[in-house]
Amino acid sequence: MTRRLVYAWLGLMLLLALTVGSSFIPLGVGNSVVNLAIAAAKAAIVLAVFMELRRGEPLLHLAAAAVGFWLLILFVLSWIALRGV
Amino acid sequence: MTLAAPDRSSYWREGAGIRSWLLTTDHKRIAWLYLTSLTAFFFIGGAAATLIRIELVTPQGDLVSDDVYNRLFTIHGIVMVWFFLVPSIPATLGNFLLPLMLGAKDLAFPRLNLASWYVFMFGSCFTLYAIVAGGVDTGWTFYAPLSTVYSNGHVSMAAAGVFIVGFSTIMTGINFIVTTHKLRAPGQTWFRLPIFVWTLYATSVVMVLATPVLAATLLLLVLDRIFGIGVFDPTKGGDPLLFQNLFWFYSHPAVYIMILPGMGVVSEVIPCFARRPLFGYKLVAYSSIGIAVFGFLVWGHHMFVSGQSTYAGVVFSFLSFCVAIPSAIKVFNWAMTLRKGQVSFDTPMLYALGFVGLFAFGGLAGLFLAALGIDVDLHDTYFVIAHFHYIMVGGMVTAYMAGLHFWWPKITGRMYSEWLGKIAAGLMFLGFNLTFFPQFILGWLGMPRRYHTYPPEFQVWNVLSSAGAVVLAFAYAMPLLYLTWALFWGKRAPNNPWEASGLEWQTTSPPPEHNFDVQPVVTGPPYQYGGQAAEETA
Amino acid sequence: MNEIILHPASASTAAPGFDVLFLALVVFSGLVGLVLVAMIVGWSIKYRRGSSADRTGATAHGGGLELKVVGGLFVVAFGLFGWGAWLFVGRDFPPPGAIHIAGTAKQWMWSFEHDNGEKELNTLHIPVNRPVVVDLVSQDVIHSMFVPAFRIKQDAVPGLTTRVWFEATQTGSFDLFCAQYCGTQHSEMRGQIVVMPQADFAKWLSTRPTDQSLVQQGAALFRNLGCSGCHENSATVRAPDLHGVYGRPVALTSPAHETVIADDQYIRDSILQPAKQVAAGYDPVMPSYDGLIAPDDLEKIVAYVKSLSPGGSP
Amino acid sequence: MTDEPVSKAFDEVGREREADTFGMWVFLGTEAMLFGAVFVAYTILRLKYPEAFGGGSEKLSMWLGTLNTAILLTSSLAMAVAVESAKAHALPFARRMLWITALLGAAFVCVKGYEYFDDMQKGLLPLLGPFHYDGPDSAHAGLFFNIYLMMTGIHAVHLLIGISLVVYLALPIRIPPGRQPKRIESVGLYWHFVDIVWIFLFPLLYLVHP
Repeated sequence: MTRRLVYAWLGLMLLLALTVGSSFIPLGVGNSVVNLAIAAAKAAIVLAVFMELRRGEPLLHLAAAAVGFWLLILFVLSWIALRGV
Repeated sequence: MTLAAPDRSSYWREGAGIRSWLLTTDHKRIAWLYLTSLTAFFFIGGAAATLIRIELVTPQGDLVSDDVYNRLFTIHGIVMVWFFLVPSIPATLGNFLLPLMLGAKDLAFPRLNLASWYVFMFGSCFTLYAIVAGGVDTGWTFYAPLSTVYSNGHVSMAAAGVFIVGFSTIMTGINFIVTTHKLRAPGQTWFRLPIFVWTLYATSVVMVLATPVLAATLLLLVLDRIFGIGVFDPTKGGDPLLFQNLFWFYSHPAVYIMILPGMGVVSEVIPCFARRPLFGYKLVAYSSIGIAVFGFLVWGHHMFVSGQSTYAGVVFSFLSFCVAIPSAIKVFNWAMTLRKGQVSFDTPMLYALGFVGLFAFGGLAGLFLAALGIDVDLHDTYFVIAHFHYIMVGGMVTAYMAGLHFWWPKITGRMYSEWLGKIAAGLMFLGFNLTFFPQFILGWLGMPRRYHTYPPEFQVWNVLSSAGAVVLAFAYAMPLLYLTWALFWGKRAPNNPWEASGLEWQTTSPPPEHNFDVQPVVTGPPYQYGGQAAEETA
Repeated sequence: MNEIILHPASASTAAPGFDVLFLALVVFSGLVGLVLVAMIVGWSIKYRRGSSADRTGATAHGGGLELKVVGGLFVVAFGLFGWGAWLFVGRDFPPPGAIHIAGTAKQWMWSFEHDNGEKELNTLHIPVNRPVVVDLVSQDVIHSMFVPAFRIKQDAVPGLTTRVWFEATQTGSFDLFCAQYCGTQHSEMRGQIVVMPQADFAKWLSTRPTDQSLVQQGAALFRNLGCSGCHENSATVRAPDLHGVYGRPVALTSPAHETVIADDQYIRDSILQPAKQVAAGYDPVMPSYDGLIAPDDLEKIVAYVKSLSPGGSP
Repeated sequence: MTDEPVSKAFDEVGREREADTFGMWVFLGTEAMLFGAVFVAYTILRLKYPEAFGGGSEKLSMWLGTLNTAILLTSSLAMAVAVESAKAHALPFARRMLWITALLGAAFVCVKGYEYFDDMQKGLLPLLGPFHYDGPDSAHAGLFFNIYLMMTGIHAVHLLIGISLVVYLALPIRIPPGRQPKRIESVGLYWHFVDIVWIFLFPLLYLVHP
């Protein structure tokens, strides 16, 4: 059982190295996109493996998805509201 | 006349003395704790409102000074929004009835429930002290940079207090969501739940997802005010519109926190007194969830003229029109429920019918403010004040009264006096309309809100409104008196005085500490009124 | 009781457009409201308990009836949305040849500056039938320029320049309100928009001394330092009204039973040491401004106070 | 394993355990919205002043940030192992892993404290000391460092709460064994959440390129 956790941890460390490594390559706005994508991947690993969301009951999946959707609302509509300013 | 205590076995008799009340984890007693504190806050907010209305009888400011007037409407705003409207139905009727309606023994987290009351009491008393003694005059909206730089009242303490009260709302929200998912009676599928449970669930979803944003906003406000981090301070590069954006992201869903439970109460009362199943039950259930979701998309309509881009204005105006659809469906279905029924006009029904009418008018006024071209003129005028009071007072408080009267026999085991109830309901309806309809006209004429003095040509409408406020104040005092009287000396109530359907009516009035002697089982859809039961697929 | 107004003045090009949409909304919500009340009251009475009305065929679900009805209502509603949005978008396109005014909002006063540098406090003179663009800036908190008669409103946000345009179609004087709560004297932050025939406006603009006279600067200081808070129709603080006081005898309570002529020195002393000569019938609550006012500012205030009396300063 | 539920609302313990886990996830949802709002403030102001944020981010020591991220990810591993072993009723081993988690958390806080001190020395934190900054758009760079301090500060407070919870569970006090795995699992969920917040904080504060 702990083997699965260690693999997840290795994956996280790899992604961390990837993030830091990618910051040396000048990609302009691409850097931020890469950073966020890697961060989302790390968060997904922690959620699925460490927090056992994968083996949790469907209700937990619904809850996690709902929070994700509401954060999306918060960011997208705040951007629409304030970008003109 | 001895004080005839309610019968032996009910939750009243579980323990005697203050300790048993202050340390209880019984959801019914916690509902009582909330009921007493909320009633106190309602009359504190009401007193502030009465002073404001008396001041506005004359165009000059001759009752109180500018400063005191600004503090009065700040107290009225903060106390009414956060210490009465947001918690009122969920924390009192919701706490008492949710376990009963689900056939459960108690909420999922009883200790968390008691903790939420203590957090509420500490936060609200702390805030009340801060705004009264500290002279907070920023209004309940705390707009930056007035609140962060220019106001000299104890804004940080008030913001910290509201921050604490926010956690009480979050705790109640978590408790209700988990209870609705995990503690339903055997056979009680989602579409056999009463609409009151649906609306409490939708309210809890909004509570849980919106209140943390208020907590973050108030935290940023305090950090900006005390340490000057400059997030909202334009001189340091911050953006006052950012504050408005984050504040209204919470505050518009908050108004749906306030109105949804009222819709739930009315969805229980009208079928019972019309002896008809609720018309289009499934659609009313879906529209409750629809309101909870859509409520989060529309907050930009508070910022149409505040420097927000025109593009954003058009987007939010469109979404604000869409959010009216679920509410319109509900109003239509409440009216259709009356058709071909056996309508009786007990006090709860009078309040419920009043709710449907006044809430509909409030909602239609909302369409005015959602239309961009109109909001440019009517924003921040008394038209807005009339709009949200029609929904909060005409809708929410009326539904609160309907719920209190409808479930009073179940909660206390006593009947209230029916004719006094009818008088109070009629007086409230008249007083309310006399108070707030003239404000629609004042807003149209262009009187801005939060004005201590105003040009003389607005005086006649203000005098009408103030007269209405006196009638309303008297109408609110009546239930306080006759319900308290009924608590001790009212006629004994049978288990189901209204022959209503719903699990809460299958136990004794008042219910025993463990709610049900035999675990109720649900076999069919709710609202088993009238001959022909609502088919499962309704 | 002052005269009652039953409908807002309609004095700008935007007003008629607003009024028609407002009327459309009133008619729409009035009809919907009436139908709803009719349904509620009608069915409640017709189907009251024990009445003999026919109740066969009652169903609990309308098979989407409510969707159809509400859907139909919302086709109309979205039309109103479009109409409102079309009016709103017009705010971004002021007609050509507009006069530009720099509007500044600060705690509790409006100041407008014309192209030629002419500054006005709390009043704005504009020509009729010519578009006016006001670029709004705030020096402290959020204010909002609201002229009901023109149906315009625009927040003045600190750190941001916002813009509002209007074209007056009637001459006369119209109320200017601050609509966004901005602190203690939010309700006193009012002014007047004076709409003049184009010829008069041109004459008015040219004859004004371009630089602000002593009296006007004094007036601004009189307000900024809070003198107006007490000396102008304030509610709770009883303070002598300064109109017409200059040059006339003033009875004192301390030193008792003395009367002095309100000359320049009396005004100057009243500002720096108010407790020395207290006017009869008033308690000595006025704070001393000694050390708070620069000498030249003091002269401006004295000039302003004198200007409040006939024959005072020019 | 005691099998009667804690609160009288539940009849069987399985149902109650589901409720506790679901309640914890809903609570973490509220925390996510709280941090979400703070991140919105960060995003809006970064879009407004990209140079200030870019310049300020370069001044922060990326390697300390990377080290801290590694520490926190490892502490999450330790916590996850503690939860697994507690469920497998190996409580002594679970307690040891809890101590490791707490120590790693403390290490994170120490590195963070040192970093604050170092930044203050370099005059980068206007709130804590004189502000010397020569990068682009220095007018708004102070805002970036204030936001940096505010966001990492809120995260550090949540981390300290997490550490005290872990230490409380690691102490061999008499919690009825039946409920121990449940408690450790809940604190574990909270710990992983605080880790996820840092996962997003690290790139947004340390790796900003205009």
